[in-house]
Order: sequence, then structure tokens, then C-alpha cells
Amino acid sequence: MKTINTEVKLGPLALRNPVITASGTYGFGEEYAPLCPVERLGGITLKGITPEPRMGNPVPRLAETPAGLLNSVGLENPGLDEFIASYLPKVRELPTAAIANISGFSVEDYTHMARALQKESGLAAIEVNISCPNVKHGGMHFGTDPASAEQVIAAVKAETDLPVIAKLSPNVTSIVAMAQAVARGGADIISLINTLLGMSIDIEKQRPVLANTMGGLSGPAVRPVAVRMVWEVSQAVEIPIIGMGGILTWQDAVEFLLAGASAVSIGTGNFVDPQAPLSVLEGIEEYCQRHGVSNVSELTGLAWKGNI
Amino acid sequence: MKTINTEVKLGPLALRNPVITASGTYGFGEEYAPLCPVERLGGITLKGITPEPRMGNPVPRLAETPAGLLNSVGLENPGLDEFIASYLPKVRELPTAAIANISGFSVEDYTHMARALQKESGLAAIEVNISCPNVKHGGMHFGTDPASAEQVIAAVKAETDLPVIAKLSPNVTSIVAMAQAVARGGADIISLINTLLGMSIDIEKQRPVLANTMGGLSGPAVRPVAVRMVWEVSQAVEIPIIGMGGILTWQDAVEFLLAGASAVSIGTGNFVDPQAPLSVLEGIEEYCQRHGVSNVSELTGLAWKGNI
Amino acid sequence: MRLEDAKIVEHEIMGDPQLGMMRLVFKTEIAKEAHPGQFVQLKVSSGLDPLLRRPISIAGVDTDKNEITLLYRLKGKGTKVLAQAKPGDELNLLGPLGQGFTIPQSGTLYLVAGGIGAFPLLPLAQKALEQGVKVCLFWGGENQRFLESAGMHLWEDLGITIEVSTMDGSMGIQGTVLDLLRNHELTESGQVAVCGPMMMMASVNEFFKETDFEVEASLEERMGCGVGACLGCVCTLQDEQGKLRRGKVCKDGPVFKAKEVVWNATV
Amino acid sequence: MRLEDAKIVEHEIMGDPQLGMMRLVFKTEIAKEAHPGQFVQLKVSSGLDPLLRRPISIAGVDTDKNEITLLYRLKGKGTKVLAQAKPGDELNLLGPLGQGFTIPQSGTLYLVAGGIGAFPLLPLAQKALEQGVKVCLFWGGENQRFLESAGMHLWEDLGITIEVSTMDGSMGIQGTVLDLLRNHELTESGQVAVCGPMMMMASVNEFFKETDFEVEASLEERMGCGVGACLGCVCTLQDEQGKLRRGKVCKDGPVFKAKEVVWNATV
Ligand SMILES: Cc1cc2nc3c(=O)[nH]c(=O)nc-3n(C[C@H](O)[C@H](O)[C@H](O)COP(=O)(O)OP(=O)(O)OC[C@H]3O[C@@H](n4cnc5c(N)ncnc54)[C@H](O)[C@@H]3O)c2cc1C
Ligand SMILES: Cc1cc2nc3c(=O)[nH]c(=O)nc-3n(C[C@H](O)[C@H](O)[C@H](O)COP(=O)(O)OP(=O)(O)OC[C@H]3O[C@@H](n4cnc5c(N)ncnc54)[C@H](O)[C@@H]3O)c2cc1C
Ligand SMILES: Cc1cc2nc3c(=O)[nH]c(=O)nc-3n(C[C@H](O)[C@H](O)[C@H](O)COP(=O)(O)O)c2cc1C
Ligand SMILES: Cc1cc2nc3c(=O)[nH]c(=O)nc-3n(C[C@H](O)[C@H](O)[C@H](O)COP(=O)(O)O)c2cc1C
Ligand code: FES
Ligand code: FES
Repeated sequence: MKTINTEVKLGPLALRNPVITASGTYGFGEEYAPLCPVERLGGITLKGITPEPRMGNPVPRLAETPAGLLNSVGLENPGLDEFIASYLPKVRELPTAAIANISGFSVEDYTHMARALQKESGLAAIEVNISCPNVKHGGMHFGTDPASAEQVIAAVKAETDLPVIAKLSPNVTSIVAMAQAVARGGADIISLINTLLGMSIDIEKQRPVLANTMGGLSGPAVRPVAVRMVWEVSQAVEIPIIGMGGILTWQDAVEFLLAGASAVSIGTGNFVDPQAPLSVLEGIEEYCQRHGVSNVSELTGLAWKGNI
Repeated sequence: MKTINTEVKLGPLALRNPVITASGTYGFGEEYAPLCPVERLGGITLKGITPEPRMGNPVPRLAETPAGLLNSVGLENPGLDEFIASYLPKVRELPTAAIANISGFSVEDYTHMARALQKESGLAAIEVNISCPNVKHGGMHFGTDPASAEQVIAAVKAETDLPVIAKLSPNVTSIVAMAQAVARGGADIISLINTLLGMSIDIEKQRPVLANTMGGLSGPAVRPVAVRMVWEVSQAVEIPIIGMGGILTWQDAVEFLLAGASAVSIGTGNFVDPQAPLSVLEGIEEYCQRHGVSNVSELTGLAWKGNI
Repeated sequence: MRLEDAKIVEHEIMGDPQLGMMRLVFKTEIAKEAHPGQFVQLKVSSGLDPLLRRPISIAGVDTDKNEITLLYRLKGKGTKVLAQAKPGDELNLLGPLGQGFTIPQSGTLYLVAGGIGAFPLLPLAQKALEQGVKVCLFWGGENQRFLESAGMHLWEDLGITIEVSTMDGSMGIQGTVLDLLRNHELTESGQVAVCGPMMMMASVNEFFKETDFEVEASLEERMGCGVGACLGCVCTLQDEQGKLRRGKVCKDGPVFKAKEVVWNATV
Repeated sequence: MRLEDAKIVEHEIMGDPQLGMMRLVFKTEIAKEAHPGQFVQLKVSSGLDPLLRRPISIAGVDTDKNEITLLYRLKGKGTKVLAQAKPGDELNLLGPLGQGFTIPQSGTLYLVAGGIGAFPLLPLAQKALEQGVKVCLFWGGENQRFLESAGMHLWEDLGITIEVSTMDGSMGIQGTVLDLLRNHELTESGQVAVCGPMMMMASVNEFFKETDFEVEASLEERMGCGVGACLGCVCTLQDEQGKLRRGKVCKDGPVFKAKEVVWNATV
């Protein structure tokens, strides 16, 4: 058995392997540590933060659906200052790349946070979650309007020396238009997908299951949509992609790599199998062995590169 | 046990009960007849037709996904003339409401078919599938551009005396904008959702499973997205809604009714359980009994009507 | 905290099959670490249906045999699938999870249970008895059939004082567990542990408000991760100044100081 | 065509467990209607994982006992879940489906099988023998272990002529089933039925092209409905003028006249 080079370079972000955990599903990196050795992960994306602390939405916040999960956590988080004071010191000790995830309701929200998060903070990158409504612009969503998305990414990019990852929402007519917009805005990396907007109804109570009515759908159910978007975007822009949406097994992860992702992120899959990141990584390595591939990075886009 | 009035009126379309079968999953109404008595159905939506016959896409056309199904049948159909000559005579004998489903690549495609399908043809309604690219307008989709959608619905409406159902695609940023557009165009009814665009990759062959690369995702996996769209649209437009997307059991169907649908359509669910329409209908009736509801139509929108 | 494929040793219906009460015993190393009030996250099937794990309290621990007992009631799809599992089968367990009850060292331990809320109190009773603490159970249920199917015999085996109430008076007094509490003078000092429906726990908290009793309550909420990583399962807590904060039922709980819980939270 | 919860009577591994060949017998009224070459659509689990039914050929019919036999090979998730089912369990069957083989009334019936393509040919052989027709099987497989695990004994029990080829020569001649055919003079008139990989069936069709033999081939395609309603499972057919049309493998087939099939369809 020759050893496989698992290192991947996503523009300015080098990861020891392509298996990351997804924002909002892995806390601030400590919760799953007893079950899944942090030093084996390519990276951890931290829970999304906002400038001010947030209590998030009332419960129920979760609803199980066929092969999927609806959540309406509502960005509960300690806020930027508390994050920096209480969490960052521990986060920077984590033996893997830690990626901050920032959310906001105005461009200033994002730039404020970006200014506070620089290379010297010990983070590996900033992921910009643009799926919140822009309250300053009448609730129009950053994540669904290309011009706003470009603007917010450019603004963040101007404020931080960290690699900037633009995280796209799948709830759009053209994911390619969104990807091209954030690429123009200077994003170093694109991550996709965030959750699909969904809901479910308690038929006995005759009202929505989630206290917040709607929530974000994640898990294996959404994988075909996510793979399609990675496929489309990877052929439309030059910047690397972190693929996610329903990854549970190594086969799922390889699907994303072949579709055009340079790394993958595991979210809901952790809840089902807390050791999923480990078995995904091992499975990718064995897949490379079997297919005579020496560098995991060679898998990226093979499914369409072979076709053209 | 008092008997439940299952009749539903969707504007000009009266159905003996709210359980319909979805276009493309029920052939021209004969295939499932030995398993599921046609006279028990509220209606059957026929396989989509186009002006000219089409061979459809190459195989594989199907791929199973977690709680879902990808299909890329590609509108295989005998064409309008053959439909009228060979299928319509049998269709009009079906002991239930038969709804034609028409697809086209230009406005003229649609109006051509609408002209040929009138009340005297014995059909109950025409469902206009606007999820195909408009080849005359550079491949822009009727189903994702509100102005085109309004135009095509208005054009169909002008040509036929049958009730016109506008079938919406979920692959849009704002389903409400699409619904409002077709309502402006004069649609009598809205049906949603058509399939979500997705794909999956055969990791051993390193190419897409479907010969056509992408396909439409249906089945229980998409239900949360469909329910959300019915919820949104039913509060935004006045015209009635046929809800579909992942219905397999009566509980699923009730979810759609409570969300705001006046009738439901079963597609992929038939493949899993060919008697699903029957048990859905019975389940809805029992649900009404249990909740002291005399008319199934009273369920429509209860989950949000109770909230406002 | 362990993640383990654990073998089922026993799996049986308790009492009247119509009530769907099940007893499930696993051979697992989790027995070594379990503390009363903790729970496990169980993967009921190896496939994707259902997708999520199910949280079930640890209702019995045998450290010698390395066994834990779960008691559960059939509710929806997950428990229905679980009920199919047979002795010899292996299911994936994550646990023990969360913060359990304080083990009293002296005085009397009053247990207040509503319905199947009695399940997580069982190992606490056991442990308290081992510490030489006196244990008294107040248990409210639908009717006699319910209480007997929900494990009354397990409580009787402990030889403790048991007071019950039923809605129809078929066993004990007719009324709620609150009526039971009101009927008794709790003169002895000690600790209270309560588990049951939210409203019932809120009333119990209210009942003990002006007393010296420390009340601990075990909460329930829909869970994703079970380890504090997803923020799906929060409750609302309040400090003495009335400042609100979130608690994670899975990690900070499921057992909380009852007086800190905001029982009627709307945010 | 019936939709039925059918009870499993027998379920066993055939031969070498590593090859994953399974024999599954159901008690079902479908036995009364089944015609050689037809198949059933089997719901392998009552839940949503996997969602779709699985098409499996009817490999044996016992009308007296009302039993059908399915032979299948473990492939992916669906067959893996199916393999867990135990005698006494009920699974939902839809069938019999599709158009089967023509039953020969005279002459010789030549069966040409590639790998597990032999499964659907079994009931045809049985039926032909009942009609007093001579049956001869040409079967190509990986190696002896494969052929034995894939039901060689069932064929031997029929007492017909069997010619086999293996890739490694461990049984019969070394080579493909085409090599087998080339080695034999098929002087007698009759009918040919073939089932196996597409390329192999295409070659067999080619082989018989200039002869008087009518060749019928049993195709496979991914299925949704199984009854002709979804157009998921089509193949491409061609009439004598070369005009192309679609055939539904589930309803118009799975058995087609080999000369009408466009074996290398790209549309
Ligand atoms: C810490 C904790 C300990 C528990 N201990 C026990 C126990 O010892 N015995 C027992 O019978 N039950 C216990 N429960 C409740 C048990 O988790 C639910 O009854 C079970 O999850 C229902 O699953 P289902 O698929 O059968 O029901 P469904 O209603 O179909 O479940 C749908 C979804 O809702 C969740 N859910 C439903 N009811 C509850 C609930 N009451 N609490 C949390 N999530 C819920 C499910 O986990 C699932 O994700 C406990 C819950 C928690 C949070
Ligand atoms: C008419 C017909 C008769 C068949 N008879 C037999 C038989 O007697 N014995 C036997 O072992 N197999 C038979 N097959 C093939 C059998 O259906 C597949 O092996 C089985 O569906 C694989 O399911 P899986 O979930 O284990 O594999 P997966 O590869 O995980 O299946 C994924 C999806 O692809 C479909 N699929 C995979 N392989 C095939 C295939 N070869 N043909 C059609 N669909 C496929 C599955 O049904 C499922 O929807 C037959 C197929 C057809 C169409
Ligand atoms: C409970 C939960 C909380 C989430 N919180 C965030 C968040 O704070 N920021 C963010 O960008 N994405 C968030 N997400 C989205 C995930 O990071 C991921 O994009 C999505 O869940 C799809 O991946 P999955 O199917 O693997 O879960 C959250 C998802 C879940 C399930
Ligand atoms: C195999 C297949 C073919 C379909 N063909 C059509 C079609 O011709 N016209 C159309 O409007 N919708 C078509 N649809 C979409 C369905 O009518 C329905 O909108 C969708 O599948 C969601 O419902 P479901 O989850 O119940 O299947 C097709 C769906 C499937 C699965
Ligand atoms: S279940 Fe995830 S934080 Fe409690
Ligand atoms: S499987 Fe639906 S038409 Fe054949």
C-alpha cells in the first residue's frame, strides 16, 4: 500500500486532508473531540457568529424529515466579543484548521467581524454565511441577490488578511450567477450548499412543527441538489469549492469530489455517526488506493473532466 | 360515523375527492388501473405531451437517492396528434377527471396544444408544465422567469375553455413571485411542486448516473420544500393549489392540505405503493372524522388560518 | 462518553401490550460510566430511516454485568423500528450523555414522577439507597394499568415508600401527582427530583418554591447531536437576577435546577 | 397483476457465501398467474430506505404450493436489506409483471445464459420440458465456484443438456458463452432464449442473425413503477424498416425479440 497524499490546497487555504466539519453542527470544536480525534480532521468550521450575542429561536428548533433534518436554530451564538474572549483561545489550540463562520444583517455587521478576525487570531479562514436577510435593505437576502453577495464579499475581503470563503444558499434560481458574483467579489473559496428552505406541519396540532415555522433542510435528502450545484459551479468559476449537503459516508464524499469539490464538509452526518469524518477520510484514501490515485486532490472534478 | 364530504372545488374544477395522481408517474391512466380503482381517484394527471412526438432521453433515466428519485425521462411522449387519435378516446372513458399536461419550448408550442384541447375533448383541465427551457428565447426557462410564465399562461388561457392549471418549478429564488405571475396570467389553479434539479454520480464509473447528467428530484426527500412552497403560495395568491412532492401516506397528504392545498397529487409514491392514492383518501376521511370536520375542503390552510 | 455497537441482551414488552411499554437491556461499557439521570442516543436502524438517533434515559445500570436498561414507550416511527430489534442484534449507542441528578448523601430523596417520567428516576433511587438515603416516590399516571405496565414492579422491588395517583382513581388517590404532594406533609429535609410533562414539572417547582427543598428537574427536547454541538435542544434558564440564557438539554442537562428553568419560555 | 404482502417460506444462501447468491421462496397467489420470464417488484423494507422496489425475475413457480422462487445476487443496498428478511416475515410483492418468453411447442429450446442471466431461464426450461420440448442450456460464468453457487444443481435436477464455459476453464470450456455456441452445431430447428449482460446478448443476437432461429432476449433496466407508467425503463427498438421506437422493459418486456432490439442505442 503506497500512502496517499491527502493534502489539499484551496487557493490560500491548505488543509491536511479534505474532510471538514460544517458550521453549526460541530459547536466550537470541542463537543465531538472525545469521539472523533480533532487532529485527524482537515478542518473545523465553527458555529456561526454575529456581532451581538443572540438567543436564537424558540424550541422546537429541529424536525426530522425523510432522510433529512429541518433546523431553525436562528443563529444562537455568544456574539463576536465573547467569541474572541472565551472561545478563540481554545479554538486556536485545536490541532486542526479552524474556520470562523460569520453572519450578519448588514454589510457593516460583516465588516465589523472581519476586522476582528485576522491571521494573527490563529484562524485558518473566514466563511461568510450570506443566507440571512439584509435587514437594512428591506429583508432582501444577501444570499439570493448577486449584487449584494458580491458587495458583502468584497467588503469582507478588504478587511481581513484571512482566506475568505463565500458560503452560498441553494435557494436561488441560478447558483452559477451567485458563484460568479462572489468570485467577482474576490472570494478565495466557495462553500455550498447551505440548507434548503423547508417546513413541516404537525398534523395533530395543525401547526408547523418548528416554533419558527420554517427551517433549513439538511442531510442525505438534499445531497442530489448539492452535488448538482457543485457540478455546475465548479465548471463555471475558477476558485475551489468546499462541497457539502448530506454527506454521511465516504461514498457520498467522493461523489462531491468527483463533481468538482476540492474538500468536503460534514454537517448533519455527524449527528447520525459522530465518527463519520474519520470513516469518510479513510474511505477516500482507500478509494484513491484502489483507483491508483496518489493525491486526493486529483479526484476533484473527475466526473466532468473525463467528459470534456 | 357520519360520512365526510370529500368533494373539492378548485375554482372551475370540481373533483369528487382531493386525491389526484401526478403527471409522468401515472402514464395515461390505464397502467395502474388493475391495482387502484380509477373511480376512487379525484383525478388523473396524464403524462406530459408536446406538439411533436419525442423519444425522450437515453437510459439510465432513473437514479434512486436517499428517500428520493431522480428522473430524466425527457418528456418522451407520442405527440399531440397521436395523443388525440390513440389515447384520448380511452382517456375520456376513464371514470375520473382526466387532466392533460402540456409542455413546450415556445409560446406557440403551448397555444397549439391548448387550441386542440377543449371541454368537448372530455378532459377536465389542462396543466401547463412550464419547467422546460424556452428554446426561442435562448434557453431561458418559462418556469423561472415570472414574465415568461405570465405570458405563456395568458396565451394558453386565451385558447382553451378548459380550466388552466399552472405547474410551478421549485428551482426558483421566489416561488411567490412565480405564483403571482401565473395568477396575473389568469391561471385558474396552481400546482406545485415539480421536481428539484439534482444529480448523482456513479463513483466507480466516475460519471453521472443519469445519461442526461441532471434530473428532477422527487419523492419524500423533497416534501419539506414542497410543503413550505404550498404554505407560502397559498397565503400570497387567491387561486387554489394542488400540492405535491413526496406524498406517500395520508399523513403526508394532510400536511399539504393544512399548509394550504385544496387537493394533492401523488407521483413517486405510486411506485412505492401502487395503492397509495386509496389509502391516502381513506386516511384523509378518517382524519376528518376524528377531527369533527365534515368537508375535506375545510382542511385547506388550517395550519396558517389558525395562526392569524 | 462512548460510541459503541452494543448487543441487546433482553428486549420485552412490559405489561399490557397496548400501552407499548418496552424494556431493553444492552451489554455495554457505558454501564461503567453512567450516572443517574444521564441518557444515551440510540441509532435505531442502520439505514437512513429514521435518520436521527433517539434519546432514551438510562433506567438501570448493572456495573457487574456491564449492562444498562432502557425503558421506553412506543411513540412514532423511531420507537416502532426499535421495537423490532431482537436479543443478539447490535445497535449503535452514544453515551452516557448529559448531566445527571445530584446524588443525595443524607436526608430523604423525594422523587416526583409524571407518567413515563419515572424511568430516569429509577437509577437515582437505586444510587440513593446505596448511599443509605431514604427514598420516597410520588407517581402520577393515567390509571392502574398504566402504572403497572410502566414498571411499578421495578419500584416495588426497591422496597421504598410509593405513593401514587391516577386520573381515574383505579390506583392510589384520584388526581394528579400535585394532589398527591399536597396530601402529604414533607416534614423531613432533603432533595427533590422531578421528571414528567413540562407543565407538571412547572407546578412541582411552584409547589416547592417557598421551601428549602432543592428541586432538580429532568427536561426533554428534540435533539440533533446529543453532545452540545448543534444547539437544537435548548431550554431557557434564568439566573437570580432574572437574566435569561440558553441551556443545552443534552449537555448542560437534561437535569437542571428547577428554579433556574423558565417554564413558560416563549422566546 | 397483484399487490400482496407475501410470506417468506425459505431464504438461504446458495453455495459460497462470498458470492452472495440467495434463494428466496414466497407463498403467494402470484404463483397462479406467473409466466416464464416475468418478474416481481419487491419492496425490500417497509420504510423509506431504500425507497424504490427492486425488480427480480421469477426463477421458479410451484402452482400446487402457491410458491414462487426468486434467485438473486447481493449487489447494493436494496439486496443487502433484502438478505436480512427471515422465513415468516412478509414483504410486499407486485407481480407478475411484464411479458415473458414464448413457450416453444416443438423443436429444441436453446437457452443461452451469461452469469446470473440463468435465473429467469429456469421456469422457461421447466415449462418447455412440460410441453415435451427438448431443452439445452449454454451457460457462461466466471468459474466453477460461480456456476455452482448460482444454482447449477437446480439445472442438473432438470436432466437437460448443459454446456458451460468459464473464464478460467475451471468448469467446461475456457472462454465465453459465445465460444460455447461456436463449438456446437445447432442443427436442430427451434427457439433461442438469452439472458445476460447487454454486450453478451448483442453478440448472441449477432451469432443467430443469418439463421432461422427466433431469438428472444430478456433485458434489464432501472425501474420506477414496473407497470409502464413512468417511462423510466425504456429500451430502443427498431422495426424492419429501421424505424426507431421505445419499448418499456417493464411492460413491453423484459423479453423482446432480439432482432428488434437496438443493442448499441445512444439516443
Ligand atoms: C433526554 C431524554 C430522555 C428521554 N428518555 C426517554 C425514556 O427513557 N423513555 C422514553 O420512552 N422516552 C424517552 N424520551 C423521549 C424519546 O426520545 C421519544 O419518545 C422518542 O425520541 C420518540 O421517537 P419516535 O421516532 O418514536 O417518535 P416521533 O414522534 O416520530 O419522533 C419524531 C422526532 O421527534 C423527536 N421526539 C419525539 N418525541 C420526543 C420527546 N418526547 N423528546 C425528545 N424528542 C422527541 C424524535 O427523537 C424524532 O427526532 C427521552 C427524551 C429525551 C430528550
Ligand atoms: C426485469 C429484471 C429482472 C431482474 N431479475 C433479477 C434476478 O432474478 N436476480 C438478480 O439478482 N437480479 C435481478 N435483476 C437485477 C436487480 O434488480 C438488481 O440487482 C437490484 O435491483 C439491485 O438492487 P440493489 O439495491 O442491491 O443495488 P444498487 O446498485 O444499490 O441499486 C441502486 C438502484 O439501481 C437499480 N439497479 C441496480 N442494478 C440494477 C439492474 N441490474 N437492473 C435494474 N435495476 C438495477 C436498483 O433497483 C436501485 O433502484 C433484475 C432486474 C430487472 C430489471
Ligand atoms: C443545526 C444546524 C445548524 C447550522 N448552523 C449554521 C451556521 O451557523 N452557519 C452556516 O453557515 N451554516 C449552518 N448550517 C448549515 C450547515 O453548515 C450545512 O451547510 C448544511 O447543514 C448542509 O450540510 P449537511 O447536509 O451535511 O448538514 C447549520 C446546519 C444545521 C443542521
Ligand atoms: C418519472 C417522472 C416523470 C415525470 N414527468 C412529468 C411530466 O411529464 N410533466 C410534469 O409536469 N411533471 C412530471 N413529473 C413531476 C411530477 O408530476 C411531480 O410534480 C413530482 O414528481 C413531485 O411529486 P412526487 O414527489 O409525488 O413525485 C414527473 C415525475 C417523475 C418522477
Ligand atoms: S442536541 Fe445538539 S446541542 Fe443538544
Ligand atoms: S419502470 Fe416505469 S415504465 Fe417501466
